Amino acid sequence: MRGLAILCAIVVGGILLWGSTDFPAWGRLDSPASVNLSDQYIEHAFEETHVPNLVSAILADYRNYDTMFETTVVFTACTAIFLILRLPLGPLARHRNTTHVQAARQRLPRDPILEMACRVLFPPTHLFGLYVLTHGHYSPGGGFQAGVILGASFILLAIGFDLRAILARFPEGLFVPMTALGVLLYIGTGVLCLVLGGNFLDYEALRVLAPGISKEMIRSHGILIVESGVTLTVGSVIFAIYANLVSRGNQMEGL
Amino acid sequence: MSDQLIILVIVWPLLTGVVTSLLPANKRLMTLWGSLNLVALNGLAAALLLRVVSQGTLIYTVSGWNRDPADALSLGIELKANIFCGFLSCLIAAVALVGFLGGVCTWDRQVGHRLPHFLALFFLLVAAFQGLCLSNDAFNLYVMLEISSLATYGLIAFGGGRAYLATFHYIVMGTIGASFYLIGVGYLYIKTGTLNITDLADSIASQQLSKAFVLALAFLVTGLLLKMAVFPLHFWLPNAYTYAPDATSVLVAPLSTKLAVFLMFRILDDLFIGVIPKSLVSWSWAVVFLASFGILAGTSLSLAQRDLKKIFSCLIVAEAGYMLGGLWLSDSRGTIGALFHLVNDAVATLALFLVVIAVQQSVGGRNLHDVKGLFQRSPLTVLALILVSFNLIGVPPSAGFFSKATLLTGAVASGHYQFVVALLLASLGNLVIFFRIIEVAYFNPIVAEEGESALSLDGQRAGALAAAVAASLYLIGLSSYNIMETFIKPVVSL
Amino acid sequence: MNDPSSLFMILLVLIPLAVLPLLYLARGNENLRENFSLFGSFFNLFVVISLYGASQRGALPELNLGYLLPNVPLSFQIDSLGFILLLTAAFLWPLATLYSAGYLRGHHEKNQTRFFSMFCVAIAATNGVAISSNLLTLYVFYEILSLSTYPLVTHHQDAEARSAGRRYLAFIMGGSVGLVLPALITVYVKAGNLTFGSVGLVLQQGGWSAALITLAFLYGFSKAAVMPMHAWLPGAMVAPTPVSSLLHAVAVVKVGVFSVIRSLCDVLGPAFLTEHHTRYLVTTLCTLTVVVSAALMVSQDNLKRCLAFSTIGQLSYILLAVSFFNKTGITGGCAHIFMHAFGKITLFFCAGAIACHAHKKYISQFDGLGRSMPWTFGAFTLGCLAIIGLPPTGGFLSKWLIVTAALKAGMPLIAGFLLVSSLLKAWAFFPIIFRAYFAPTPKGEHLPEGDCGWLMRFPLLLTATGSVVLFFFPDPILRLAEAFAEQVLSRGGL
Amino acid sequence: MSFFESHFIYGFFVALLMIGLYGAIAKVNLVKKLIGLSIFQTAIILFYVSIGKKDGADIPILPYDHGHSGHMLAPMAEQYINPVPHVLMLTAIVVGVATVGVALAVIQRIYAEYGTVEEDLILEKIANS
Repeated sequence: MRGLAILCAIVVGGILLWGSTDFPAWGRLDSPASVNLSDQYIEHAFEETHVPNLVSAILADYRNYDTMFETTVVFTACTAIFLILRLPLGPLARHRNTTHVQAARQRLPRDPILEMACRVLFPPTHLFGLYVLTHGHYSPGGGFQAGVILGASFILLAIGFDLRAILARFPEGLFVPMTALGVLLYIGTGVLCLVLGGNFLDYEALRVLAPGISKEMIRSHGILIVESGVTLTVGSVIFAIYANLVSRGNQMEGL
Repeated sequence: MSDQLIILVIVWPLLTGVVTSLLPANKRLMTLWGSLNLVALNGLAAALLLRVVSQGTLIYTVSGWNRDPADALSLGIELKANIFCGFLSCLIAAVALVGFLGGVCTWDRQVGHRLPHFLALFFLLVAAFQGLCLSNDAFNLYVMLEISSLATYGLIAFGGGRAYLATFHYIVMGTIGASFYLIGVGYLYIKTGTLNITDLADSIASQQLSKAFVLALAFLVTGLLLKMAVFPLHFWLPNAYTYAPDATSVLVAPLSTKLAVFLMFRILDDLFIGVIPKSLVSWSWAVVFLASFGILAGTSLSLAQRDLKKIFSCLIVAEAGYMLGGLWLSDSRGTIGALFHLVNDAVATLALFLVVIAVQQSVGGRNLHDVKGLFQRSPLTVLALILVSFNLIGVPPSAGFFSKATLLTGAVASGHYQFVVALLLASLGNLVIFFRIIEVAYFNPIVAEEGESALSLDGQRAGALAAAVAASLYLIGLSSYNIMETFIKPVVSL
Repeated sequence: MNDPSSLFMILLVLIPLAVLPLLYLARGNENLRENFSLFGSFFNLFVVISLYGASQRGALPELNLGYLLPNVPLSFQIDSLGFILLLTAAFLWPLATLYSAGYLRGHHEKNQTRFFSMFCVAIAATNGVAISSNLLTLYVFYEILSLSTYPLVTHHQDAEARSAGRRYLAFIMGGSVGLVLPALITVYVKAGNLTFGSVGLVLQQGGWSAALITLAFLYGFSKAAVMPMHAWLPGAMVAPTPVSSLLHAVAVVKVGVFSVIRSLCDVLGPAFLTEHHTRYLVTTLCTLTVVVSAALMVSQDNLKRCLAFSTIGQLSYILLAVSFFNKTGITGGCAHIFMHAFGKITLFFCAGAIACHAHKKYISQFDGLGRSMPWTFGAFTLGCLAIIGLPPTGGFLSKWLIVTAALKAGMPLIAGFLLVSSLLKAWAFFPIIFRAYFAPTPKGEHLPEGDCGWLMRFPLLLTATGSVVLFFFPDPILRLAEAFAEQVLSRGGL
Repeated sequence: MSFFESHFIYGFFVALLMIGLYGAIAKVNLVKKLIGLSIFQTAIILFYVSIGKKDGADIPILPYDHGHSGHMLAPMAEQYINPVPHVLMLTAIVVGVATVGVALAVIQRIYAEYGTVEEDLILEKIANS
């Protein structure tokens, strides 16, 4: 197996290197990738969408169809993990796990300093997440990044306290629907555009609802709407994956 | 409005999948909900096909970004439905509906409380298949490939037991395959600066076929070979499909590898249009050789199995070889044959896995010796098995005969005699494989045991469904000429 | 569009199939079921005869039911050779039905409905083969025939039937898929169509490939049982005797010979076979089969096996005669299809009657049996004369033509071999007759009282009479055979 | 600029890719396999991002002055690097994360099933059972 692996790696690597000699020089301004489409994006994206962060503009407008499926990928992974790991909760299991957690508590005493630190960090993290989302138009950021930060804030709490404590406040019945709702928000926006007479995810069609807004600005707002959907999904999915992985699917005991 | 059909075909199952995950795990509700949505999807796909037939190829720009006026490159992501895409889309919808209905009877046994998540993934998978079929963007195809893979991982793994390890192997191979595809796209992008398949094809045609393009082709093809499970890269497939829950395999097995074949067709015929036959003849020999070898290997693997589901899974490996070989024969008849075989094989595999469900439901096992006496217990199931086996052996007038005949015609015309030999040997191998099963079912009447419970209604229903699907193979076979002339020939540009 | 009168032809396939649901509905009532069968067979006879009348007034139009492959439609037309096969099947089907009813009831066989249904399918396929107007259509029906006779061969569903069934499938399907299909595809690719009489296959380099194609047809249609593809035939003797009569007289072997004649005369054509000298290959192999099978016959003790070897020889007579490609030869060969059918079915009916009534399968047990079953053995004697080729039976005429043709073709050696084989046959048959009539009944042996039941006696007497009648009134058949000979030879080449 | 200077950057991605591929195939520990797979995917991301590079160009975020009218000069293509690969790689990263997540869940189940994550031991157990 090892020999085969080395052979594979060398063959693939060798072929790739051989092919890369055909590439344009690194960083050349006139390489095909830099002139063909990207200049159009760079020069016109802002005037067409009013979003200075070109990555956001392309991600959530020009190639928003990809991004919709990207969100779906996250959702799919979450559903797959649920399907694989999540165990049914009978009343008996609940009881047994409660006692188990109590036993674990006795062994591992709570740490007030750690808990307080997490408690204090939690709101600013949230705030930062929201900032990254809303400011994604102007600076590095956007829905995915914001979602990851939000999800991380919950994971922080789950680590500082334990999984049960956080699940008591942020129960499964809340964050699992949220994973779907985020995707629904995204797809719903697309379908709304469709219903209003445009193509799928063509934000310009939304102007029917808000006639006062220029067609560039409505694209900018559309991007914000779908990015919020992304945030919702990614944030809750990150936490859902964490909660299932650390508890082997029973969502009882944490790490 | 009819222009929007193409996106609806993708978004409808997507939306259904997302909403399904929120619904309660009520079997009756889910059956109703799922079948209604799939019927709607079938309607949409049929409407799309009609639209494409009447008005020609449909190009759709998502988010309304039309082509850039300056250099006429596509700014946004395009969807494209030519006549074969429309046909394939209908096929996907139909297979999904039948597979769904066939799988319902296994829910109590294998799905249980996980029903909403299972169905959510089921629909997401259907959406991803539709997306794969209709997208005209090289990178978007990667995303679709990955969604379909991820959904498949989940759907297979929850079978439990040995399914976990099989899934892990699938994940490793699937990810490497998709990554190879991604490398290929990257190599194309660095040389052309665009991702739209039409633009890429123009750009490739206008440039010299340099090393990077050849490599891009090589990596795209290798990636898809992994996804198609062609012989030396096949080992993840039989276990994964065998240990998957029945309700999963009935959707995944018919379509998954076939869509990889379709992608390969698009790469050869849309992307590198006209380039392959001229410059890569020596390659095509190598690939056809690989395919021939794969056919024989798949068939002999299948011969060595005793578990019905595994026998059929190994056959998928062999069938992948048929289509791969057909695509690379550098003869238009080979390509037409491969695409027709794709249709035929999807239906045949669906029937085979429905038979597995029927067998499992009516005798409670799926080993070769469990089939004993099936002829008396569930004649419809055996009828389905017989009909499908004729198809796979290539007995006229089944669809399998005509796809094989067309493939053979292409192979003889282009002088790939090793492919001819492999095809014929595989047909004979299929004869042995299937008559071994049928013999057991036919020659070993069960001794009427005391207290033998009545036949399960579920098994009978699945058997009837399988027989209906198998019978449709003969309809396809009899109209094969029309299907090839109307739906396949116009899109093959070789 | 098709001529409406040509739609009449399709009745030949539809009538036997239309009987199927009736049989199923009447499965509880034996008499009603057999009446349906009989009714179907008489209707079929009526249609064949009326078509024959129509053809005497002018050639029948072609019926085209849509394309199977480019340039290859599913099409039907009856020529004189087709009529010979059609008449054979149409005359013998009612008799075989009557006889089967008697035999199956006498033996208390199970699954009689399945038996009669499959019999109908086999007849439908035989008619289909007879009226096909291109090789692919013929192949379609040929395969249907192969598969529909499998349940007949394995009717007893025991271990012996199982191994016989395996062998049957291996040879028949192996030949058709492994040899005929590639040959068919090769001809199709090289010549562009498969219509009988207009193929015009031209090979650039002859020699080996011409020989391979000829052999592929000769051996691929393995129902013609040219050695060494004959091995399925003696094995298939485990089937009930009516099946053996179907296999050896009416349908299966005749279809095999018919298909070989079609492919040699109407697809490859005399010009091709002569130019590449491959017709000598056919002559040689068939002569070998004739002599070897006659020699093997002598040593058999099981009557049905003995008859099986005789069939193998007779089939090769037909092919041998055709391979001379002179008018006498083709006429004799084609007429022999009909003549032999009557003789051989008589012998099988007798063998079945003996087995059913006296429970004796081995020749060595026949001592004195002729005295207690005079009718049966009278018919048996006539059948033997027909098979050996002695007057006053139809077999004499066709064999006379064949020997004459050998002399005309300048192959006296072959004529000598033919006479030797006839002597060997006489050596095999006459002792049976002598033993039955003149040998003293062994002590303690209980011979049955009286002859077999009328349901069996009537058909076998009728076929024996038919054999004699053919000696005196062979004209219709000889005319048909002659017409075919002229049609083939007029196509040029010789 | 020599050929080596202008192309050596691609060597990095190839090297990383080879390491990842080797790990994904050769390692028997499933978690290590997964790590190899991740490295493999990361290498591709690196490759894509390197496509976007333009000499002397800035990140593709236009300067935007909130205080004023929001009006600004039309950007020049050579000022900013190609944003497309970045967009693509955002997607690829997410896909990678999702795959790793599912794979970890599967590994966890494998561990629960067989008590080990070493592939050879698992295969042994399967063979014995």
